[in-house]
Amino acid sequence: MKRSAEQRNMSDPSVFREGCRIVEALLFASADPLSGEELASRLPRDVHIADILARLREDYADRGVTLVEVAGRWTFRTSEDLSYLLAREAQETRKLSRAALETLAVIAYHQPVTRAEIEDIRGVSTHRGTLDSLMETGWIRLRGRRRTPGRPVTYGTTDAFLVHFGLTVVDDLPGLDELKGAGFLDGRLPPGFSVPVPSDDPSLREDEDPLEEDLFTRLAEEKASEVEEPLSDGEDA
Amino acid sequence: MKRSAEQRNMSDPSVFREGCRIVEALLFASADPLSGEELASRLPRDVHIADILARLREDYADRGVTLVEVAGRWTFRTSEDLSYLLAREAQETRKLSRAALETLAVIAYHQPVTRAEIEDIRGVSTHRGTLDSLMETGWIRLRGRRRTPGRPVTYGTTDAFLVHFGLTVVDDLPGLDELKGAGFLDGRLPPGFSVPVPSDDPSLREDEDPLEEDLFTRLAEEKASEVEEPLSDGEDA
Amino acid sequence: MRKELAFEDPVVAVDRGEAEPALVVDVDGFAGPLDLLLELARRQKVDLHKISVLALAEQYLGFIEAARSFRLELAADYLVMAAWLAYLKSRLLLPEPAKGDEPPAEELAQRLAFRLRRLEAVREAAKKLYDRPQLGRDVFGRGAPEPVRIDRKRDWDASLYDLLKAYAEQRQTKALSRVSFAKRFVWSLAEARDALDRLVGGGLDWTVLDDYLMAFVVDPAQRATVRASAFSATLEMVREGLIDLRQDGAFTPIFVRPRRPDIEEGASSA
Repeated sequence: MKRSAEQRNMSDPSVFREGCRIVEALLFASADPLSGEELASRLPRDVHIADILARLREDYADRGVTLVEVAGRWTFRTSEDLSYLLAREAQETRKLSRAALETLAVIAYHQPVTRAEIEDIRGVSTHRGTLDSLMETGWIRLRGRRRTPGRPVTYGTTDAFLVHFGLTVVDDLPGLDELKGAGFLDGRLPPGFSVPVPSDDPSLREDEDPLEEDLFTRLAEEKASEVEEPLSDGEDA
Repeated sequence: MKRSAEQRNMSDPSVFREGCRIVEALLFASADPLSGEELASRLPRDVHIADILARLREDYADRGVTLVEVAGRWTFRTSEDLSYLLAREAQETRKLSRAALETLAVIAYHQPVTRAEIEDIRGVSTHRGTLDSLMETGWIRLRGRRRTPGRPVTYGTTDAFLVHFGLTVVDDLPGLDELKGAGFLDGRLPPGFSVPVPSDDPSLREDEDPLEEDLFTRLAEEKASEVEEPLSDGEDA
Repeated sequence: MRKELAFEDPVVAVDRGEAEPALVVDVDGFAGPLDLLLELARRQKVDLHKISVLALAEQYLGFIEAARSFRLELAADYLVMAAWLAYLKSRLLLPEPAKGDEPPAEELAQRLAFRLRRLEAVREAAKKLYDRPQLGRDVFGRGAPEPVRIDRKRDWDASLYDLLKAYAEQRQTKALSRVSFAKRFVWSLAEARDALDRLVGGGLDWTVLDDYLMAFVVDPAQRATVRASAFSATLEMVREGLIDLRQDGAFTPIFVRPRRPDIEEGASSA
């Protein structure tokens, strides 16, 4: 692979170098991560973007900024080990409450997941404010509706979530294998039937229906009916 | 100088390298350029910021981004030769308004022509915006000034006009018979109706004076007086 | 939980001394009954897989009892859990009924243990997620991204056809709008009288007035003025006793004939 990459690009090393400079410039200048396709569209035709990205990754491996892949796109980030120095640059990020963080984790690992399922896992009813504040971060989204009685809304994570936590894909979630192995990703008991994995694939699952066009009406309805919602009793009904 | 810098920092090359990484990360993450002092305050004491900046400048000299000093502060910038990457051309196709199209046609056939003459031919007053938008197309230009009271500006077409409409010369515009033949004009024309043979000869006509160098003043004057301009009543006076 | 639920001694469970058997709990610190159960389970200091659900249920019920003795109001979900655990406890202590509709008590206990393990695992995952280098906290993007400048290039859409059409149409419209007032033709009463006098002189019998007049009409557009003037003239001539007029009904042709003394009676009878 490495040899073939070199072979591919050996034809004209100066073209490859120029390609590296172009990608470097684009990634430095962009406020958002860029996909391989976006980058490739600005390159000479005979230069392979994958080779360039590999080369840049290597070039920057030991530097103060590194090339990382997040949400399937590429971007430069300050090196992790320097975070102690840059803490001063940190903008005042809103600190998520413990409940919100836990809810976010449940959504990330169990997506697509309904509010009732979140509550079953956490053993506590979810305050509307918790989901609202998560929606506000832009890290979670409404996916669709579960095809079960009541047609509850399903939640999932967004690309912004992956970008924020520096994840390439949702499969890279830390500790995912342990959770999977223990059968904890299967919301329904008993464990061991099937081992679902979280998926933020935008296409709906078999048991998901699309959200109505008039989502706002539905959300308003939901909000209005929320008071009557029975509190989770901490045990599966 | 170089040797002394090396000597100064040779004591611990890893400290120097770490200094480089720190400065790199700080400059990358900062929203504004940083001064040498600001950078130095984040460095281990025995590392000289000037040496680090010199080293980074060298490291990035041939890359897609370069370290530059602006107003005594340091920042990374896209390398000048790659600045084209940061410009994207957005093609926007607009339809010329009916009034603009008619005005353009009158200018093309009757050039050099003044605004009052255009209005006389069209039988309606011409909005300033119409001429402005035509100027924007690059298809018409100010030729000179008619040697008549008020010394009005004369308009004519440009080479860009010919290029856009696929004409070799402006006399390629069809004459009366051709317009009739092609069905643009029908038989109901009063005797004496004529279509001029257009000419965009850049040399001024006998009754044209060159535009003043200080065109902007004149244009401003024209714009100011425009309100008083009598509206053509659509009937020959 | 609410503020009024706080125990007098707000010591968090983790601060508890190793040997201290007393249940000192800051209710405020718990996120629901499952969380409380998880904390109680941790105190059994055994692997969650080997946890004694019975002991756990007893501890939980003890906690609820203690809370009640302090006359604390407990949120409904804590009480529901308490009720369920009391039921589970009794099921676990009693011999299993031979055949029941309900799942065996052991299975219920295992489900609870599973939920506790799952909650703990999710919490660990949440912590791992939180500990990841986060953007804006641990790692940073370009502080001064250089925006892509968009050069809007306007492309004006106009074809030669549009241009010629626009030119020809406006020139033609303008050319035709130069109207000249054509002189209006009026057949005067005098002219009508002359024409009708010729009719009388001709000595014809009943004649349709319109047919007769048409001989004098050059242009169909003149028909109205000819008819109007002629009719006025005939009325005048009837008054003078020169002609007779006759019409058999509305909109039917008007007949006219010279009046002659010899047929006067016939005419008056008509």
